[in-house]
Amino acid sequence: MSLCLLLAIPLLGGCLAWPADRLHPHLPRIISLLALAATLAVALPMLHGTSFWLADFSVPWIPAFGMSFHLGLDGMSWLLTVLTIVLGMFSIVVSWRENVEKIGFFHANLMWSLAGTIGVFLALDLFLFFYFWELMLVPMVFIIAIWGHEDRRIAAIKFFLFTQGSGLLILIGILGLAFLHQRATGVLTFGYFALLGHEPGGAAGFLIMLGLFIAFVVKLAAFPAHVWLPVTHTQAPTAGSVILASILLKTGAYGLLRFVVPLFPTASHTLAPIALWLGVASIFYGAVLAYGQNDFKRLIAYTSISHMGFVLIGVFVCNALAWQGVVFLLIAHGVSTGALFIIVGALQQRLHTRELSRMGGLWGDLPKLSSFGAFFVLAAMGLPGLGNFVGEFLILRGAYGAAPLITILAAIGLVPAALYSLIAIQRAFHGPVREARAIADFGWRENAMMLALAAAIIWLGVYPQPVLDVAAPSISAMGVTP
Amino acid sequence: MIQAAPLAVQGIFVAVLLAAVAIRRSAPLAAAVTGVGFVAALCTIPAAMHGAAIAGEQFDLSGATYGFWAVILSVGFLLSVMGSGYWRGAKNLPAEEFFILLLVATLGACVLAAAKDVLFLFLGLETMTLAMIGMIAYPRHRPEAAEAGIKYLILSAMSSAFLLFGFGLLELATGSLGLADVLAAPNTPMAVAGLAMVGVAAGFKLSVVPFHIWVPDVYAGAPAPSGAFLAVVPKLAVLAVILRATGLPGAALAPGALHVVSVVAALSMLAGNLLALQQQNVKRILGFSSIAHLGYLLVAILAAGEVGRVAVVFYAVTYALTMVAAFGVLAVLSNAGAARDAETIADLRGLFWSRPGLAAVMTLALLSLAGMPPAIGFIAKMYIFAAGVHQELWWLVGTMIASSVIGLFYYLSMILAMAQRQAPAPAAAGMQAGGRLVLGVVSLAVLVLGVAPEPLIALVKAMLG
Amino acid sequence: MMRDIWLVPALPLAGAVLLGLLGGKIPARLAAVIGASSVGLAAALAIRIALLWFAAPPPGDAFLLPLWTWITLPKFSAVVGLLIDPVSLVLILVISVIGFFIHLFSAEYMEGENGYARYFAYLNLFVASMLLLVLANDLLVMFVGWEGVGVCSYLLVGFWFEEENNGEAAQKSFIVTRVADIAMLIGILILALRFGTLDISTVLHGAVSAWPPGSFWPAVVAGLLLVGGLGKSAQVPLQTWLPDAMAGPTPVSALIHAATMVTAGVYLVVRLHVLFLLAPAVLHGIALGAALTVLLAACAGLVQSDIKRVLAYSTMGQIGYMFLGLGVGAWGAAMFHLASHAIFKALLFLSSGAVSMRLHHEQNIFAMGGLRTKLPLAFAAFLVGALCLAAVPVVGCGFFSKEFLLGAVWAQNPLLWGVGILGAFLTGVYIFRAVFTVFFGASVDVSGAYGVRVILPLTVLALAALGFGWLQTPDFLGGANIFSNVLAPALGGAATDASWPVALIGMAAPLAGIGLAYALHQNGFWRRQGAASPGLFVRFLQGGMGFDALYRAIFVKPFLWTVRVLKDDPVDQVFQLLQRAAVGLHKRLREEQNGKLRRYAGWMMAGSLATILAVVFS
Amino acid sequence: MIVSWQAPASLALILFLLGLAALLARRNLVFVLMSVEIMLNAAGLLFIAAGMRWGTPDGQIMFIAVLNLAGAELAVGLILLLRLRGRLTTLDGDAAVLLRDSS
Repeated sequence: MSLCLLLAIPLLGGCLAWPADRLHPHLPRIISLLALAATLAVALPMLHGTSFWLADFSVPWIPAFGMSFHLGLDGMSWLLTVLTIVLGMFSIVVSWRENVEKIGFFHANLMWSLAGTIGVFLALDLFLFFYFWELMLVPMVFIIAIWGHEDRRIAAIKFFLFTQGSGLLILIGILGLAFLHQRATGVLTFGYFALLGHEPGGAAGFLIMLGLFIAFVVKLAAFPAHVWLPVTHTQAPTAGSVILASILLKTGAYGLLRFVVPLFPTASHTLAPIALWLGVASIFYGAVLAYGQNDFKRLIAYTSISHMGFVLIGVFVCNALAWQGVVFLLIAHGVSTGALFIIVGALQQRLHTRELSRMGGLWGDLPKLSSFGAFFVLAAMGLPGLGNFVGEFLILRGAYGAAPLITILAAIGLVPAALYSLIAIQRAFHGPVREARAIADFGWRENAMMLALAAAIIWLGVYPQPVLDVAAPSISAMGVTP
Repeated sequence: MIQAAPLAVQGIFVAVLLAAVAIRRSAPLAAAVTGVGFVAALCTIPAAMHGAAIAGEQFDLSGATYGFWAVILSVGFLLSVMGSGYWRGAKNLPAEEFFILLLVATLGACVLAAAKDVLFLFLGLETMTLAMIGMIAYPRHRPEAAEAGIKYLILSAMSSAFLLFGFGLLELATGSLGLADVLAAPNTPMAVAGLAMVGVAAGFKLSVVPFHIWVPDVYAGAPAPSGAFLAVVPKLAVLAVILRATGLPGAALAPGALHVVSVVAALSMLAGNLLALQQQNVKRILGFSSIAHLGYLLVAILAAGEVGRVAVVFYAVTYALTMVAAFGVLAVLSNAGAARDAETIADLRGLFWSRPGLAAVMTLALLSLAGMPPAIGFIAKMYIFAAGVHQELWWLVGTMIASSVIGLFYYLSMILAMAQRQAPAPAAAGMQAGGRLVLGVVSLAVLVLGVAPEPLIALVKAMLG
Repeated sequence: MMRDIWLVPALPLAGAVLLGLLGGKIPARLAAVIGASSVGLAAALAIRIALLWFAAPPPGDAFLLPLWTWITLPKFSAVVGLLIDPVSLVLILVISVIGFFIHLFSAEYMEGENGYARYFAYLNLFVASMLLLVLANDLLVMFVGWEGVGVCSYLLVGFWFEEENNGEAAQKSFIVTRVADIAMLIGILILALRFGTLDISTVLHGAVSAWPPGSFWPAVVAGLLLVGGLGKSAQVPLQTWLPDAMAGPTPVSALIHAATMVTAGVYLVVRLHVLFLLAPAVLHGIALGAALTVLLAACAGLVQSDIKRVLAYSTMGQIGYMFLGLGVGAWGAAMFHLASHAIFKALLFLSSGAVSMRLHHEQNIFAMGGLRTKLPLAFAAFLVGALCLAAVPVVGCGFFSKEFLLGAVWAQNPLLWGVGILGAFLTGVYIFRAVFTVFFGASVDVSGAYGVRVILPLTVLALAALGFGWLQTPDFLGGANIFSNVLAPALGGAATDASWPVALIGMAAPLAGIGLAYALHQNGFWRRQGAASPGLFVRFLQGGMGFDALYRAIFVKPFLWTVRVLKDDPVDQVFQLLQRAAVGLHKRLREEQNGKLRRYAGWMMAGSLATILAVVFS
Repeated sequence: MIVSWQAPASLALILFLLGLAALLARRNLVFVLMSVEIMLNAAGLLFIAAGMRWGTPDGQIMFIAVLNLAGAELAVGLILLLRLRGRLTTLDGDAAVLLRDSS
């Protein structure tokens, strides 16, 4: 039942926040924050379950198709759910001082998008998963389209078209899978467990898997399906960028981990070489393009593409170590990239520009912002001792046995990572002061957020074992070689 | 004859309305009588269904027919309520006759939906069409309405001629005017040509490619409530006939004809969405969108089988609800007395800030048309995909994906236009309680059925028996 | 007491965190106190631990303090732990003690700078990372420290961030070492895959039992790890970053780019010498590369005009000597040279910093002169350092360590020894070129006086430089073996001494060099060299023998070209083509919607006929 | 005189095609209406021919229905034409293009 609460509280919170701005402009924020806090309070204790599935809830939904409203929580989805909730709270706090029009509706969309994302992480019925998958996008489109920056229209449309268009492939895939399963067993069901272990063979199985793969890779924004991401991340308001980069991208990886590989072990094995090379291409392509960007947000967006290349590699080498690394990198990347978007958002709020060519020498004016900025850039670069490194190392370690050449190339990809990281620091925070400005550094609210995120990323870096322990049962259950 | 009571009730109310208008000209009264008529007809449906099944020659009084009647009558009722608000805006335009036409057109549609015989099929069709021409051209101060009326008149007469000629050929080939006999015609060139001509006429009413060319002009010229009727009711009635025809034993189409229908479906999906791509007139967009949606429906029809048939009805209901909602928003925004309706994207601009409720309804409707959750259109589209995948109509499914993606663009463009942050144009119309009521009911249905579609699915299954 | 070893890296780390968090809120003086005292305490603790160690070495001559489990997974685990053995003990002493004096020096040197607290935060963080690097029991933990020192180096080189050049130098230093680190990471990955852990002793035991000497894998792994070491230690061919890194504040150069971080490569090889012994080919490569580095550094050092660049090349060269020792398996000698070099090179940098402090941060030696009398303390300190660097017999620690080292080289490979002697000669020339130019001749004006925070470090380091060498002396000077005895449990016994003629040549070479430098100073050659515009060859030498240009041509330019080509995301363009195609179709189709009834009727008719015909004829 | 059903059927086909051709050829909306009527009547004739062939009254019933429709359609059409002429002062079908997407 508490699984339903995880969905219901943010949904209702959104509904309450919508009209609340008529009473007081801060009320939607407070309501949303409280709702997320309540969700977190529900989520946190759920970890202490006895069985491998921490919680499970199932009622029939559309019996005509054997679809049920089936939610389940295991370690991996618990981690991602908590990440969603926590970063959701950050995304609310980050726009606390901003003058947001229609603030109630803004928060309603934020909450609904989070609810949809949580649904994606919890759904154990394929169609329900797809339902949440589509559902989480709609409010996000609104967030981009209404509260985004100058090119928000294009960004929203691109985001919508790419993710929706690829979403239809998921629909086709799961329908095909269910019907094939029906043909084989006589039972029409979209249940995850029912379909697990019944991989349709031959071309049909491969094509279905390919459809799902494409959709998830689009969401993951790996090369060459990344084109929606830079403009979307750039144009979204800060809160939207945080959710997009830190959480929504993760649903693609989650889909690959939860569905593609376990449901189609043979077909995904066939596809693996291509997927691995796509991963390598992502790493380099993202890194090279990140280096060339002048828009700070766009730069970070491209770094995401680069990092998701590691994720793709990790997923498709199919072993427990790499998968541990993937889950870990998802979390660490969520934290570090979220922090970076918060920082760039704060910069834009202060400088009214995102262009690196108009920054430079900010360290003098904004020492706190700049040091946090440099910290998180280095974290994103994979500095050992910080969270992202653990994820990347485990992926590389896991991948090395299976695909040495890919692994070596991916490791070499860490060099351009250093290039774009340093050029970002150089162009934004270091270098000569190009424009005279009178701007305020981080206040206590922003400092507190940054410290919390920094603490998280350090904790992930030096003591990752608790997170690994939580994810371990899920991963060993997914049928990959240990 | 309780089984045909809904038809009778409608007929009676046409007479009552005529009498009422003759006695006292009052638009609200006419609207009320019309509304009561629809409700009364709807109320007789359960009773009619429980009457003993009769094997009539002229009418097919099966569960499916009652289901379509229920939908058609509900749409008629909603439009009567919406119309009463809409026409209030036109001060010197008497609106009573609109309701008469509405009632007559609905009656015609019901007859058509139930017809099992060429004569009644024809009578129902033409009753509906003629009344509809009146509805299209109703605002006499708008030359566009007259132009739309004349275009529709001539082109639909032409399609009627094809229909009649086709049936003539079929009769010539079979010697019967019963639908079942006609469709089971021997595979002679004459019969096939006749069938094809009937198909052309059906294609015209369904407005699929290549018979779609009239759609945007007529939709744009018609006043919003008429547009809603035009977009929904004839299609429902024709679908009812098609569903019946394809359900008949021995009515399986030849593979060649199936290929033709497949091509028509694919072209409709693509052309409809492509035509709407950069369109600025919302009514035209909805028209183009209806072309594409009928293309999707053809996929379900082609898929046949149980899943396909349920998909057809489910999608049709979804389509009806959604189109009524979309046209309803335009109706509420419009002033019947003005030179034109609020029908361009510019008219929708900033709606989120000026009339958030209306914008929410429109958004929901557009999401539904786009097949997005939480609207019912999501489930409906899933149903069609399910039918297509089940029958492995891969090329059609692929085309559907591609065209859906194109469609997303303009649906979203409209939503984004509504979301634009700029000083909105002052809303033209004042209070339209009727329209709002309709919108409330419809959007609630769109939302609730989108989240929990099972009741509707069960109902449709029961109807199709 | 040994268990308190965790405090040694933790104290500077705490200082860094404290300074980072409080940053601008505390007065500068307090920041300096926090910065210096945290390292000072760590140094005191290190000394205490060392004394205890010498009093009673723990069983096995190693002490492992496991701290916490970092990662435990079915096929891989890593434990964070600190390992004290003679090697790490020597290094933590060097790092913390020299680090402390450099902090002290910095407190005065950096006075009045913006970001004073930030400076100390970085410096503390560096010391903490460096201590972690040498104390790490696990290669992955070592890698944390390894990258940590790299980042601190980056931050400190770019400390004066408003200068574009500093930023570029900082980036260069980081990128070049990063490239090397990736090779090291791949080596680590291979070890992790092979042994399931990166615990150093496990890995080494595993390697010895799994791999026969001279086989393929140890060579690959050792080679890859070596690349990491070469990068950090600025050895050919990854040396290019070090001269540029002199853009940072001088105490930073003293600490990072002379005494500690750049010797990490040496430490790595020493720590893993068991593995390297399995790969004789790699050891040969080390020796060869080291010889090249020695020569290159010496030649480049001859023509530099920036005093810090002179010192940078000398660092490169001295580390080259250490690698030369490593190449011949003289681990102890390399370690001894490492320690002695740390002392005298820190001294040299600090005294050069002390000089430029009084000359408005002037670093060009030709803008100096005659400072012998104006800045006697700096002169004395620099002179001691230079004597050590040149390895003038008996005077300083440099002599003893180089003697020890070259003796070992001679025993293995006289040819390499010859290169070393040549290098020693050139070293004598170029460092005394600097000494004569800066401190002799016509004098320039200076202002101000040194405070105790400058005087004390210079004095202590100078005394240490003079005295340290006596821990390990050649036979003809007493044959003390204190240092090598300390290291013996970890690295095996002391190397044999060279015979006296060899030693004699070794002693004569630097003296000859100094003599040449003096002669050229006397006839004004150096001054003329400084005034004249450099010729092609000199410029070639000044630029580090064209490595920069080469790398720019084969790495930087292609990369930037790729960036430029891809800037607008070609994949995006492809998708935009699709969009354009859709819009084009849309326009074409809407052409037909021209409102004309006849046209519509024609369309309908055409469609009808087509349909009918298609149905009839299919 | 006994006429075979083929003759009226052929006539119907010819009339139908004539109507179609006229529809395409004429711009004046009155003539357009007339050509539609011709097409409808052609269909009616075909029903009669069918009735002839099978000896049933169905065809004639259909014909009456068609006739009714044709009349009704003509009435509505003419009303609309009048209104259109009042507004646009033309009966040219190609000139009544208030509703269109392209020129």
